[in-house]
Amino acid sequence: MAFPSVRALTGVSISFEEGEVHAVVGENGAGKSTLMKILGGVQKPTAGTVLVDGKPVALGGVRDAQKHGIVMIHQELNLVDELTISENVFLGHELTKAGLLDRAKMSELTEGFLQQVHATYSPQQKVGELSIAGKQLVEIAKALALNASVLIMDEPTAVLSEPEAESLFELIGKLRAKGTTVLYISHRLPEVCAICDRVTVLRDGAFVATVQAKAATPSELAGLMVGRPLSEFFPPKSSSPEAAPILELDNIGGATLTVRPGEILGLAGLVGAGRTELAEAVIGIRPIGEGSIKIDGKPCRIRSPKEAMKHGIAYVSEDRKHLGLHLSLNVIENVTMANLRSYGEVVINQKSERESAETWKSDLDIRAGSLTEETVYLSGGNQQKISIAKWLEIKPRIIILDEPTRGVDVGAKREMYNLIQKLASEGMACIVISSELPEIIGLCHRTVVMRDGKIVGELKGEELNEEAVMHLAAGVAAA
Amino acid sequence: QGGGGGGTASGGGSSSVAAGGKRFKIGVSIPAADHGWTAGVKYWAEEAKKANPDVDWVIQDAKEPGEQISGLENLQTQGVDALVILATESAPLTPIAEKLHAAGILIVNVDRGFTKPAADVFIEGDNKAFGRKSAEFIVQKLGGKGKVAVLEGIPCTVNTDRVNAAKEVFKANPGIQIVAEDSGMWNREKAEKVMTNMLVANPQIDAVWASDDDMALGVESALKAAGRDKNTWILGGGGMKEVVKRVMDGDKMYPGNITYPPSMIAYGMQTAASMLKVGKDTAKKYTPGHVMIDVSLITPENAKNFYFPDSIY
Amino acid sequence: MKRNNILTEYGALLALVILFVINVITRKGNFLQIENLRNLVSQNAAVGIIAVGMTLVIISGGIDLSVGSMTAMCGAAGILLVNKFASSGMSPNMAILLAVLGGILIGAFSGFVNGFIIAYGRVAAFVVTLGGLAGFRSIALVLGNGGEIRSTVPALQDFGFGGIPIPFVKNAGGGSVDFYWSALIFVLVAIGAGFVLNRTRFGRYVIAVGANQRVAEYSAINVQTVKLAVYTILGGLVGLASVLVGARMNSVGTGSVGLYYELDAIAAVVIGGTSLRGGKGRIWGTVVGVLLLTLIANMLTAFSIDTNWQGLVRGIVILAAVLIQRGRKDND
Amino acid sequence: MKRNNILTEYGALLALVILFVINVITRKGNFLQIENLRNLVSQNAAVGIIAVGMTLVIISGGIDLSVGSMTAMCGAAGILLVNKFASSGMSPNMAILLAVLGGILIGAFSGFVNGFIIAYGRVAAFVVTLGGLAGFRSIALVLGNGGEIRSTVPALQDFGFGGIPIPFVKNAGGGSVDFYWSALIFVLVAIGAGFVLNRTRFGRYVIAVGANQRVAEYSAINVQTVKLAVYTILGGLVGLASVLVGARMNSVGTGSVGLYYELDAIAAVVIGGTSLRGGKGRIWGTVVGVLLLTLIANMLTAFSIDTNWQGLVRGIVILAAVLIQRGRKDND
Ligand SMILES: Nc1ncnc2c1ncn2[C@@H]1O[C@H](COP(=O)(O)OP(=O)(O)OP(=O)(O)O)[C@@H](O)[C@H]1O
Ligand SMILES: Nc1ncnc2c1ncn2[C@@H]1O[C@H](COP(=O)(O)OP(=O)(O)OP(=O)(O)O)[C@@H](O)[C@H]1O
Ligand SMILES: [Mg+2]
Ligand SMILES: [Mg+2]
Repeated sequence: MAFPSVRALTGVSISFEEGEVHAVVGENGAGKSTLMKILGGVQKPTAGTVLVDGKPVALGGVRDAQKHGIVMIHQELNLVDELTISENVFLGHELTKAGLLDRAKMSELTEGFLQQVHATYSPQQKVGELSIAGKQLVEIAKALALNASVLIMDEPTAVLSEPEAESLFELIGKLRAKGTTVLYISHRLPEVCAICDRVTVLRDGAFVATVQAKAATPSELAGLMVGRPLSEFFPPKSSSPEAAPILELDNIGGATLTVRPGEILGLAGLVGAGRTELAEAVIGIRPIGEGSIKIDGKPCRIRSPKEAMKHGIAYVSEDRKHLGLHLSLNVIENVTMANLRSYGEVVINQKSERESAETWKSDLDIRAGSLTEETVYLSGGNQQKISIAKWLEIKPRIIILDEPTRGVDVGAKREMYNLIQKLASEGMACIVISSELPEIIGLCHRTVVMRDGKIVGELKGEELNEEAVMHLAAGVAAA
Repeated sequence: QGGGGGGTASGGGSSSVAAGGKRFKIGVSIPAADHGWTAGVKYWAEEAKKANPDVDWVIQDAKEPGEQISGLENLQTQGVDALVILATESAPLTPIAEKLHAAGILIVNVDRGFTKPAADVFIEGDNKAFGRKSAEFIVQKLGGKGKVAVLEGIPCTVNTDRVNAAKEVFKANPGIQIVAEDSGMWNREKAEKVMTNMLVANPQIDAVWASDDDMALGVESALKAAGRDKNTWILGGGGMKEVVKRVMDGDKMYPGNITYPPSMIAYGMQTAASMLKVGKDTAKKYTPGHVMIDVSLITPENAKNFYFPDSIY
Repeated sequence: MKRNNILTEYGALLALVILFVINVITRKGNFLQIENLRNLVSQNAAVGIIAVGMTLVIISGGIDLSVGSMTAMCGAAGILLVNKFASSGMSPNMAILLAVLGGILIGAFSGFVNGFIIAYGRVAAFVVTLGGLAGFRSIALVLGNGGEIRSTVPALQDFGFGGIPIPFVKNAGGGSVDFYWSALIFVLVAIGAGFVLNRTRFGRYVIAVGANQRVAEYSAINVQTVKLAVYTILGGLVGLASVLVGARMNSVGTGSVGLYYELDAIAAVVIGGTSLRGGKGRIWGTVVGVLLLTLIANMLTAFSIDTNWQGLVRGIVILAAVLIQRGRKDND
Repeated sequence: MKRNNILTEYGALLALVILFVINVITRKGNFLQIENLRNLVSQNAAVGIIAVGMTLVIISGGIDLSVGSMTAMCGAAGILLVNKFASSGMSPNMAILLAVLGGILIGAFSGFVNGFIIAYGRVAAFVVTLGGLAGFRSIALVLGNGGEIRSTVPALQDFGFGGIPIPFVKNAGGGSVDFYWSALIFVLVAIGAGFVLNRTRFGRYVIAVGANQRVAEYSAINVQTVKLAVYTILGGLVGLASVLVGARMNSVGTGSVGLYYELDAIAAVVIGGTSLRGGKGRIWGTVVGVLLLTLIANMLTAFSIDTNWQGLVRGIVILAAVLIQRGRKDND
């Protein structure tokens, strides 16, 4: 499989057995999605064949793949915001009665699929109104409706928080019992080891190994992925800084918190807890309502990202494809987008622009064919690095990282953690919004937990453990 | 195809004599056919072309003045000996005409006159007379008293000339009341809609002054549809064959019409061709510089003189 | 926000109602005449039929600038067909029926060509149909030698001005008032299209393709076919409309018929609340948009607004109608 | 794949070169005349200047259908200004200069109004400028009372047909051949816009807003200001172009000048390879597009193509130019 500038896959041969849960792992850009897209009929291989039940099949399109029972849940969401959940679930295979859409029947069935994924939405709700996680659940419901014999899930848990992920695993278990083959892609190696039967590792588009999941440990898999052993995952925490708070939020939609220079503050919570909304209020994209914001102890008004930037606040969005990056622009243009003024008030100094991009490329180990490549062609992890570079460019004093490691491979994750540590040690205040508890625990000095837009608790030091966070987030009395 | 010969012997291009075998090239520039009358112009231009196969004709049209100017420039670089121009608008085409005239090209201006003497021959249709005569006819037919609806055309000089002249006449007759006025864009469909709305708003309309026969036919449709074709009559203009036929047949709805023959373009082309053939300078000695084509009132009595069943218009 | 939502949803309707009431109040004498109301529905029936098809195209994420020229072309062909059939000894009604079908077929084929280049040639709809705007007009001019093509079948015009009598209503002269065929067809087309859009699988696909083409592809929807279909349907409706126009005029001026229909139709669609970005829209809104435009023209004549000023009034009304119903986050 | 990329990138240029060569070969006698070549650049200078501004608007994700009407309005105002200034005893050149500035200001203000409603009123550009198409024409007609507005300053016309002599070149009569001011201004405007688009911060923002408005917002770019700016710039360029048109005609026909400029300008932009979806585009492509359209018109005259057929030829050429340069994944 080749794209204009890269060879995405070379000579990969894997076989999947009936009723197994088979994980495919690898670094960002290893070619996992590309391989799966070939199976899903979305991309055509330049060479090679796909065999189903031992017979070669031509997968010319999604419809062909579905004919052979192959259904794919894509890495990026594929739903029509304007349509309702039920309409999305049955998109492309609507039920009809006398040539007309049988809405009642589809609604009823949708209700059932939603229950299977433990979602409580009404089938009549517009998908556009759901959070990313909610959409992901709808995606899974949509795949269930197709009654697949081979179900491909490309990073389904990337946008789910723990409880939802758990219910997904339960569902996968049920599917396996029914004889469905599940191909599972994830960067969360512990869950891969826990729920899968076998694991195939890809590196640079080539096959590395297939191992029994139960016999492997996450760090072994990580080693196979990057081609060398990986040391300790989280860098050691520095001691909590004592400096005066740099940012104080008072009653922003019910949330009150402070963060100090050099501090890494975790913002935990279940999906839809309102963390993103809070962050967007801080940078002036949403109204802050009654509340107030103080910086360096002085009250200030922030009504736009521009004003936020003036106060040294940067926000790296969780939704890098739609809010983080200009996918049709190249690496350089994206990296300097927020900080363009410092490359020239009127005329841009393209040379120094390129030099900065070079620096970020090597500092963050961004893997791109060239700096003038459109970012749409980069893998998710590399896109994430670019959107972080874009905000580090403005040399912020406070950076809010919303799900910074979503869809990012282990190697890059480690680099990301190191980076955040380094930024903090240089005196930057870092707010890390994350749904991955290990990350919150391993990285943050202090963590506040949100539920329904409000801060429901604060944990630090010894009291900061997964159980405590979960209890607060889910609203069950703390142990 | 030009025969062999000539070559170096004949002098500069523009003052050429009808030397043996020299074919003249004449450009014809007209407005795009966006209503019946302009389509008639195109038709008559083609007729004149057919009638003069010994000349290389290049006929081009334009939707707006800028395009027409460009077209004229292109004709110049192709080395035309003469240009017959029916301007989309008078004043905007004047500068380029002056320039081409200065470059030695014979210019025949048809219908819409340049604002400066840039043409060798100007063949004019008298739009003010069109407006005046048609309005006078209405006044006279109504006995100086009645309700009139006015349908204007596409906003441009021609329209303004006609409408203003007509309104002056109406104004001079206090018994005449203009009860409705709107533009039918010299378009049958648009005129039908506008008239339909006028009829609803005005329970009594005695006569409709429509500045073009396309619109007259649209008005008729509207009258018929509203069942008001008995009490209202129409005066269109342009001498479209259908309408002339109706006048000829004594149709009550069309008591008269005003000529404004699109064939004037053919006359202009003929003039240009024959002037080149005898030699421009010679011909200019006896060709009138200004020809006014009579705008005549068509009545049932004289209608057969204006009826050309084979014409497209 | 509640208020905002109602305006977003029903802004155009509200604008129509307000203008209507203004007319009722200020034009006591003549506005509420049954003929006038009938005219409001019928005068733009042709543009309305086209606008309904345009709504589908726009919802699918496309646009068609060629409909005006296509109207002239199909209308010209339609009249030529009527003449031909009638002169071959067919009954006038039969000839008209066949010409209507012929017009629809020619239109559908033209739309198919547009759609084919857009869907399979992967060229922006705007450009393809800009080419069509020039091309179809040119074909019409060639057919009519630049002039008018006239029907030789008087029954055609009777059809154009015929209709079904509106019950219990008499006009000033005591005769019955007909609800024109064209208006009736417009209403039926709108109902049919609304039905297709909201109740059928195809309608759902049109929305999906317009909302997000990749999602549609990944959902095993044949995006190309859907696109091809909407342009073909629009073409067919243009063909239908063109024959209705030809019937009413008993002729087709090949240089003049259909001028600016594309802008009128698109304006009606947009006024009706369908977003030019595709992915959502409503047929009833388009109908409201058409009625609004017709009502404005009706008023301009009734109040004898100077022709020079009319464009300004029209522009402002279009803008106002869209402004009141814009969503808070809406933008192109 | 390589081949495809070259066509995508340089398809329009290739089309231009091919047509050029065809002309050179078949029209030995007159095509390569210096006047003819000069005309190719100058004839659509006004549309070209507008198309350059339109390129920025389209890259920013917008569109402007009002430019034709705006040309008439600004042109009318410009002529009125020249007359006024000259009659107040100012030197003709000064009067012209001030009128040019006045035209630009009026245009910029009109563009500002468009942009303001689009950016802050959050209404689709297509609709706003559709309103402008009707509205500005109407204002022009009111200014000119439906007819022409004539300049009383002969120097205006001299300016319209004046220019700088092309060095070393003599025409048939031995005189110098002028490279018209309008053409020169077109070239300068294109170079300037190319510089702004590719080298300046503002240009980058225009691209960013067109590529993804929300990402631009999150990147602390003032999206509204950028939109406002591109429409204002386009308006100013329309004003400039309108005075050049008026100078060449020494008058402005308020009902006819500028008709279809919007379609010509948009066609040029699209032929030049700028996508109507926004987010990317190129000024040089637009210049090529304008030259291509001019060359086609030039050829249609030269080969004496029947006027009825010309639209078809034009439509096909537009389509072909776009077809050869479409990307593999490109679609509207
Ligand atoms: N449409 C495309 N055009 C060009 N290159 C592409 C395209 N899609 C993917 N690639 C490249 O192919 C390679 C494999 O990409 P792929 O999306 O399969 O990676 P992945 O393993 O799924 O990574 P991630 O974990 O980040 O999702 C990458 O180098 C990527 O940049
Ligand atoms: N565009 C939207 N329209 C309506 N509701 C929304 C929208 N975006 C978010 N919400 C709702 O607002 C609430 C808070 O969402 P937010 O995205 O801030 O949560 P979060 O804690 O960041 O969770 P996530 O992990 O999903 O990002 C949720 O109930 C969500 O469903
Ligand atoms: Mg992937
Ligand atoms: Mg979030």
